[in-house]
Amino acid sequence: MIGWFGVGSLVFLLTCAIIVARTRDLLAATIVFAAYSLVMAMTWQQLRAPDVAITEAALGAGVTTLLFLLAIARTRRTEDESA
Amino acid sequence: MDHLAVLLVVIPLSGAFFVPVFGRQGGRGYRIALGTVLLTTGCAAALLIITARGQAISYLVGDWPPPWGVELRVDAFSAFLSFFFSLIYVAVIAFSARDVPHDLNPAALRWYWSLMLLLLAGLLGVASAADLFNLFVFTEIYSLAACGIISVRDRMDSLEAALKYLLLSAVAAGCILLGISLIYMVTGHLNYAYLATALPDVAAGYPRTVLAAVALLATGYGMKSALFPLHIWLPDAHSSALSPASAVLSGLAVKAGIIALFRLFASVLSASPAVVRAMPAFLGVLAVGGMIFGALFAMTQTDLKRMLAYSTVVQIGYIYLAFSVLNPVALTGAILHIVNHALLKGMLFLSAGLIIHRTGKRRIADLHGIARQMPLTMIAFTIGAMGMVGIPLTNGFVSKWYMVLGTLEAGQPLAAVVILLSSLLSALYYFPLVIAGWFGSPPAPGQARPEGPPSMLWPVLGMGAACLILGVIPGPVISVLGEAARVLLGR
Amino acid sequence: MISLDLFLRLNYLAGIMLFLIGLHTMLTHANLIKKVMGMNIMETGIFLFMVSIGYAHGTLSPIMRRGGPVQGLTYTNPLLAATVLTGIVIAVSTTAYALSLIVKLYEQCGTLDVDRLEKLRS
Amino acid sequence: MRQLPAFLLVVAIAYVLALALSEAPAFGRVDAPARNEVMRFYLDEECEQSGIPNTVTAIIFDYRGYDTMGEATVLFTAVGAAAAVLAGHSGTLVARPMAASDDVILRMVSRMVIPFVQIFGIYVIVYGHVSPGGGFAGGTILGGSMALYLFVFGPKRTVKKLPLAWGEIADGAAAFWYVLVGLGGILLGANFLANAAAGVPLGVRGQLFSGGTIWLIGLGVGVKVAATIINLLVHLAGET
Repeated sequence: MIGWFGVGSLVFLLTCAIIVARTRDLLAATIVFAAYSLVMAMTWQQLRAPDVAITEAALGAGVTTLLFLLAIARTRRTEDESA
Repeated sequence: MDHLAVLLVVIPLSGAFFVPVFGRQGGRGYRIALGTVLLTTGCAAALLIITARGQAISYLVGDWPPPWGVELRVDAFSAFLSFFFSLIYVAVIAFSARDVPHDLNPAALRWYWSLMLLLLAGLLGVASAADLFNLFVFTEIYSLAACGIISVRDRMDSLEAALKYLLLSAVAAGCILLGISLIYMVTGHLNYAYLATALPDVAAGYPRTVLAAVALLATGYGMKSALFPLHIWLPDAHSSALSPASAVLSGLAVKAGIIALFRLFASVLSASPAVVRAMPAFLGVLAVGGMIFGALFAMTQTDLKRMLAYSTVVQIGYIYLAFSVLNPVALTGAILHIVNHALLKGMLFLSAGLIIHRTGKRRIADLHGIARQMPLTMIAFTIGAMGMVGIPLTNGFVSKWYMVLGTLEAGQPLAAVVILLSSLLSALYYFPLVIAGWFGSPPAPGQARPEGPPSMLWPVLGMGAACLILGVIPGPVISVLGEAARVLLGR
Repeated sequence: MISLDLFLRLNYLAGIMLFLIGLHTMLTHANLIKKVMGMNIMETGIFLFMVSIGYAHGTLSPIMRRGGPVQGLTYTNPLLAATVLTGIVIAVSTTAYALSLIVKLYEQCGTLDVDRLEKLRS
Repeated sequence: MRQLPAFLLVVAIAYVLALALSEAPAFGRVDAPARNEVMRFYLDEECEQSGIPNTVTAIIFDYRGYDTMGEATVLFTAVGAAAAVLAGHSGTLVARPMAASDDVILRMVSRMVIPFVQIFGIYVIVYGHVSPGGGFAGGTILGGSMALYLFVFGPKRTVKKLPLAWGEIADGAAAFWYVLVGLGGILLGANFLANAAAGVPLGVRGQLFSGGTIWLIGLGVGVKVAATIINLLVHLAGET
């Protein structure tokens, strides 16, 4: 079995995904997405795929977050465009 | 000689890598691109000569035999398509030399050459793939490059179209990857030949998983090739790109999804009877939708390039419909139509590009009497329109003839009727344009403009000549293709 | 029909659900950056699914110790790890390109909303 | 407007996938169909013959090296397309390049940290065939160190230290390096990207210089990924 840790991280992943989909603040969504990617990397480590985990930690959690941060810095932070 | 199979992909890739390193000055990027494309064409021609007699090259990259390594497979089908694709590329690259530079800044121009070559490499890679994951990787190369050559043109509508295309093709890529992983999950293979042997047993044990995987693959590649309800990205993308880019996208890039599905179906999925029953029928119904609705949308367009883009949706429908009856004659017509449509649509977009380049007009209503200013361009456009409708002596007639014959032979007269009906509809939106162009009165008769420069005219006229040659003497091509179709259907 | 067996495949289920959440975000949200986030969730969902296919209970990661494999132990499927690695790189490339398109679009139109872009164009 | 068709599509895909999964092999079975002779060959072959302890790296850079070449090309394509988009200044709104940070602590700490991160990145690249990691992860770490520099000292100084043209040249050259290694296989009388089959010495298992072309390719990929990442970030930061 994958154990309680595994089940817990799956639940965490799903929660994070829903939060990313729901929150209107793009910066907050980016940070939650970074946490999501890190937990995803841990899950893959638990599933005995260390190469994938290290790459996800570097690319998914690192570079993707940086890209989102830069894009938000150059555009706008919130989804609402009432202005 | 077998190394040609991998060089076919590696040459355009190397050219693309060279451009940012060596092509940083002025016209160098163009020269690198043209040289690369000519080399690729030579390579493809040699492969076509080798494989034309029905013998296929199986190349083991890294000397690892399948199922462990990646196998490339070049048979008459892929060699034929590769040859014509690179030939069309020569014309488009030559056309770009004068058309593109004044629309782009130097950095974007450099990447334009590079992305064009990457697109070609991706297409040729898809045509020669014999491994599911390798197919996926090359699909991504060509999709990203296709978005890239739309967005090099720094206008709002191009950027938006490129983004829409990119996001939808990411959805398609997700479906494809999920389909591949489902297939791998139950078979443990990625190589086509091994999948084909493993699939009959697996399909008995896991019928729903196999069907779901096939549905996902068909959705993904259907989206990439603009099959009817999934075509929503195409009109924006193809009408807002630079004209040579539109020619390549509409003529070649949408065909990659079809090629991938043909190959997959022929070499893998036909091993499972349930799939053979379900998938072609499904594709055929969608194809009919595309042929009817695409034509109706094309009729209502006011923009020349947008109309040509909707016409592509219709022609994709023909190819899928002819494929769906699973008859060698119809399949011969379908493969020939891939090439014919590439030539015709490429030529139409390039001549539209010439008209836009010289006059700046792109509304259909503004094109009255354009033939008095640019008769040679208009001759090319007329050949293209006639080919699209399927008038005899053009190549479009030959492929439609074979498609109709094949559908009748397969006992599906309804499909034949749809093909004829859609041709009639094509006539309704192409001919008014041609008639107005030749016989309409120009709005301002005083300002006569000369034809475009020869370096832009000869590629267009060359493609027109190729269309006529293929239309008048189709014999040699048909004999090669008949072989290819029989190999594809395994008969 | 769909049976309760689904719950014995919790990892697969999670991967598929992430795929669907991402897909839904991508298709329904009007904000472009949010769409790209949805794309990333969708892709990581697929990767989770693929890594889970490669896993088997009681196996080791496919890195041999010095002196070769330990007798009697098995390893997870290295082929899926390799394909997922490729997939991750492709996903990041797509994200980077999509975000640069979005930044450029924002510079030209001042909005991230697809509906507003649609209005601006027509 | 957009909601209903999207929802229907998602439900349809969910139904298809649920049907597929309800009969698919259960999770974590040691005798799952995918665990066949193909997988076993990779593992057995690794321990018998080739000198690469990390099987995943061996698959990426050797058995399926052609796919990885395609993957490097996808990265190259993305950078090219992004660079082409962001190269011109045609926007009506004023581009807002990222500002540098003036925090002293941040500057000092990153000055100290960056060399170590770079050394770690190089370590992950060159030891990719022995331990987890490899060209992609290591290149990302290497690129990440430069990204830290970019974020702290701003794009202007970054471009002064590492001109964009260099990044582009490194990108193209490293991608071509992959092709060159592949062509080396043909020159040695074997097929494209051949490693042991072309007679490349594999070296002693588990040591730094082992695994034949895997080491060479990994190095190229590391440089390529690092160049790609810094190019992308600089372009996106708005200093072009």
